[in-house]
Amino acid sequence: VTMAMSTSNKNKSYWTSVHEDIGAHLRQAVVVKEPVEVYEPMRHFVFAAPVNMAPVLCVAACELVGGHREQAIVAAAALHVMHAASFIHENLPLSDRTSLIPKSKPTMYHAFKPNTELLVADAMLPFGLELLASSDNPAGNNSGRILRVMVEMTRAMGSQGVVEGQYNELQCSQCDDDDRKLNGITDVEMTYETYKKKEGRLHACGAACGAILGGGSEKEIELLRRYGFYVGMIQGIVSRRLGPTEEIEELKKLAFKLREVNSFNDENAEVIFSLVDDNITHVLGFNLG
Amino acid sequence: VTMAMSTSNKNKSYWTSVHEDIGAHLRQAVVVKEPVEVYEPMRHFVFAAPVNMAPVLCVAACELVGGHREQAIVAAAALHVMHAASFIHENLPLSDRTSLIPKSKPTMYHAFKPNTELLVADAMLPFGLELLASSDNPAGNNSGRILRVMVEMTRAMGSQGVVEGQYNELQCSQCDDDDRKLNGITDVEMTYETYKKKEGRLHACGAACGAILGGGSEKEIELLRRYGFYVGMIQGIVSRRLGPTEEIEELKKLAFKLREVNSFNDENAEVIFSLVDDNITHVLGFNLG
Amino acid sequence: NSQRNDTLPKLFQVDEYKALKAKQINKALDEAVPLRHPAILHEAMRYSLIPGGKRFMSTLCIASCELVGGSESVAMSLACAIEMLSTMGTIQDDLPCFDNDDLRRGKPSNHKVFGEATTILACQALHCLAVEQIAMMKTKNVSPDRLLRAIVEMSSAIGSEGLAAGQIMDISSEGKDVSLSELNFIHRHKSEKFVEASLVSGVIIGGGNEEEIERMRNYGKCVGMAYQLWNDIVDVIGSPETKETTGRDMLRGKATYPKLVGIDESKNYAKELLAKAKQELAYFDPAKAAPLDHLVNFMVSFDNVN
Amino acid sequence: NSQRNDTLPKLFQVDEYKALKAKQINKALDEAVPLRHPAILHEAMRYSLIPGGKRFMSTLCIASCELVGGSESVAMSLACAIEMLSTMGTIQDDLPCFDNDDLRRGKPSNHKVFGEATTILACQALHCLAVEQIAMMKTKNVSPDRLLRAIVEMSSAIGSEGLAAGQIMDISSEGKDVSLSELNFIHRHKSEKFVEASLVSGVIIGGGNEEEIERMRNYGKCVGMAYQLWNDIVDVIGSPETKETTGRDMLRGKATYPKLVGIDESKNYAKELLAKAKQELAYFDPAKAAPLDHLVNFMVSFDNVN
Ligand SMILES: [Mg+2]
Ligand SMILES: [Mg+2]
Ligand SMILES: [Mg+2]
Repeated sequence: VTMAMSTSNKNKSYWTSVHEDIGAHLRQAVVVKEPVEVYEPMRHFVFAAPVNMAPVLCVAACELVGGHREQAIVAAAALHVMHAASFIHENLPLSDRTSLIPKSKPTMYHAFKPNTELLVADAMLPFGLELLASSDNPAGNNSGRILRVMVEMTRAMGSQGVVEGQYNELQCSQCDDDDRKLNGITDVEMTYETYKKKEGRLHACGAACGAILGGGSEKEIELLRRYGFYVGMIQGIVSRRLGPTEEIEELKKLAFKLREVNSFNDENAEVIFSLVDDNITHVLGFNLG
Repeated sequence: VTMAMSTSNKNKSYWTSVHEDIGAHLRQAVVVKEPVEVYEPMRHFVFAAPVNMAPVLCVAACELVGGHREQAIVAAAALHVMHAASFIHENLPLSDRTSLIPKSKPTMYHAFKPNTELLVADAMLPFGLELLASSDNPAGNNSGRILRVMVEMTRAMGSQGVVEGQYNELQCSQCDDDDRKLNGITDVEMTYETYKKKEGRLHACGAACGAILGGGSEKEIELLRRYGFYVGMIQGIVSRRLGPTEEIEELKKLAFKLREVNSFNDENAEVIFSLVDDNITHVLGFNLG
Repeated sequence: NSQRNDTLPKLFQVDEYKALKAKQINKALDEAVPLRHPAILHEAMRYSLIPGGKRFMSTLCIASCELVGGSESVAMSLACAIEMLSTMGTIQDDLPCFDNDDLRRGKPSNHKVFGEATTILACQALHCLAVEQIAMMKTKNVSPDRLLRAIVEMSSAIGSEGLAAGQIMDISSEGKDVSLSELNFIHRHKSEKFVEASLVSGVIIGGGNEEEIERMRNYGKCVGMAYQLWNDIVDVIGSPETKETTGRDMLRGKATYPKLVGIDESKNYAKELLAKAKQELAYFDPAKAAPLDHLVNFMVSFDNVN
Repeated sequence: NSQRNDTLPKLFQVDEYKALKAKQINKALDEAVPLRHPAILHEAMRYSLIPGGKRFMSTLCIASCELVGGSESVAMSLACAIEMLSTMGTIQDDLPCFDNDDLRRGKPSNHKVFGEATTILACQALHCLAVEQIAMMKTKNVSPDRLLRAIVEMSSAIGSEGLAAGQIMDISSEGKDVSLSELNFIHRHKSEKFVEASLVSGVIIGGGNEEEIERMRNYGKCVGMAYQLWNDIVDVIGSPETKETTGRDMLRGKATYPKLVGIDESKNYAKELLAKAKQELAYFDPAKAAPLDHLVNFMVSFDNVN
């Protein structure tokens, strides 16, 4: 039975098309050239790193504030590349412990020795920044926005963002229950702090960067940053299978509340807020279901 | 505080060492040679495919029945390579639908176009078989066992195993609730059949192959096959976040029961049965937690 | 060696031989892929396999097995495996991400009937079944190490050292100028290796010794490459029977031998290869070699073409 | 050009200049990395950064910025970024998966104090902070596109077109015979590019025009490669001050210029590079170029070495 395309299907195909456009950009931006020893590992990890929603949020936020997709697609690709560096770090087998964050999953076999993998991670952040800078137009009159996005990204990835989250996670995994009691901190509290800093900061950054590049107002940028933060928090909870379901529902309510206070075009807003709708994310598989 | 290594830590480091030995074998067996166009995508997917427990089960089963690790490590690597083919298939963007199994997660960006990815998958099964055959000793007097393992693997991957599971999953995702009611089949039943065929068959195969290669008796082979089946079933349920927790507990009980009826050396048995112990799998991250 | 043709039994009826073998192979395939559960998946497997093409590769395999004294029953499982593998290739070739053909041999292509996802699963299932066919051969006359060797031979021909490698190179050279050495790589991997492996694995399970295996490998290399050249040439000047050029390769802008070195040069190279093939075959008993010799004979006289 | 040295103000006190700049850089770094929460992570960042090495690269950067009329305050953020990036490199170099050094400058290496995981996180944090330093420069005199260009310059020098690429090649050539062209690749990427980028980015944010940027790039290429040769040579024959050979490279079986072409040839190549560097520098006002000229002067007379 052929049916008219439902809203839900329209939203699905929107997110799918954004995801695919970012993938296509990565495919042409990250190529294996000579010397193969350098560029093959790099390409491997860019495409082996699991996806998160920060890049698609970046594109959607850009389009929501009236920007064009091509204004945000490179930034989205850069976000993924930088995230790939964290992915390598988290799975690195270290000599004084099995992996950076022992409780994370050894999801893959290691394609290279630890020294190569660490160097590839080192190359990712500068590569992401170079990629981002390459989206500046020849006249250079977009430099201000791109520079602002660079600050957003390096802050999100740094010691007050993802790195802090990873550091928390590390502490969490190292101290035993007695230590926690001693410090009066619970496992859940510790974890909450972790995904606030890690997934929360990263997704907030993604949405904010998109809004900046699309030419959004400061109010729009901050509203979308907050929305991205909630999306990231939900992803953090769901991907760890920790934290009560009520918390997820609470975050979804907060996210939807943002829609009510916003001044966006209604149809476009419908699309971006569908990311916290179960039916969409289940199909997209972004682990928000 | 330095403490004597607990049993739990001993088990952890056993599984970690098996995992790392398989990875090391894959690293030297799957290399990027000329033409790079062919071997780079292949290496990418071997190492981008998520791990499952069938390969480590293969090695552990071999050692449990008195075999040496090197007798099973190549078969374990081959199992991972073949599983990588299924991974590619499941994530292939098809023109008449977004991915082979729409409900699966678009976990990564596509590194290549669909035609290349499909061809890489095509190359994986023969490559796994060639790898496996290469473990035959020069005298060729192990050919019988290797041939038997090949039959085990191709059956597990074929139309009565993983492919059937994937086909079920596909049907599951395509029919709506009305169809299900019409056929009198519930979503849970359908899913149960799926992971029985997919994860169940694959892990059963892994354990059985290890036992065969290690020179286990027919009784040992069948017992370990059953154990692998339970492990795979648990992984199937957990990874889909479907099915009630009681079912997992039931499967764990069944798995532990096998330990009681077996005639293995107790210390070695302790190790392999630790795979259904929460503490171990949580740390190993094999999603059985 | 040019006299060798005359020493062959003139009375060998190649058309009858081909028809007989094809019939037997079809029967064996029908039994090899029963309509198990899930039925639609197995229907998808059978749909393109039975009835399939001319069974050329599998007939070559039976002929090479019998050449060294192996029985047809021994060769039949292997022949079925070869048909499964080659069917798998044609099914995939029709997919939208490849040639996007809606029809194959006049009927809707596999994915048009079953959908792409099921088609791809059916291909993997055929692939697995093919290997199982060889490994589970119901005979006590073939040792496990020979079965293993035959599996490796076929695996190598279709995998990362064979068909798949050739196709990936083919794809990645699309829209580029292909050099002769690149075309050789593609032809060798996409076409020659499968012919070679079909012939060699026949000799392996037929009980051939190392020298026989080596001779058959050389023979296979020549015949395999000549077969691809024949197809390249026919694409331009038409087949002897239909006299119609297909021109498919040209339409798709594919690199072919005639395109790179011209028709005459291509014909000469093919003739050279077939002459060399005859030399290798001369090592075997002429009476037993007759089927093989006749089977590839259609390629001999390129001048008859058009 | 050999006379050029004489036209330089003789009275320039290079040691005082270096000491002064180092002091200012240290002060700026102390402010740039406050002990924020989480404290141990920030301690790990500060531990190797303050006090660090001789601040050679960052002093070069300030000198090149001032050369084209930029102020020291403009250059200071960039200088801090350069120190963060170069510290990050030395921290990682001590890790067990690289040189496995327990000590650096007489004190326990970073991972010995904080553990490998925290060390690696501290490196990423330094990396991010370095970029933020440049982008957030507290000055209205530098346009966003110049800041962006400086970031790209430094990123290229440490990433897949620079340091990281050189190190990966270095690792993958371990235990192999390294050709001169491979060694050139490694030296150029591991050492030369960072010197070049430090100098060029200084000119960029100092407001230099395209010609000045290009001259400084050529100058940087020569000085950078000469600096690596100097280190290679000192490893064999000892430094002028200590007269002690370190021999670390030899011990580790590393490919070096002296190993591949001999000491004399290495010295000659270095001299050639430094002569070429002087030519490029001659384009600028001699008085303003004095600091740079004196800063690299320690390498000029290789004959003083031992
Ligand atoms: Mg076709
Ligand atoms: Mg070093
Ligand atoms: Mg060192």
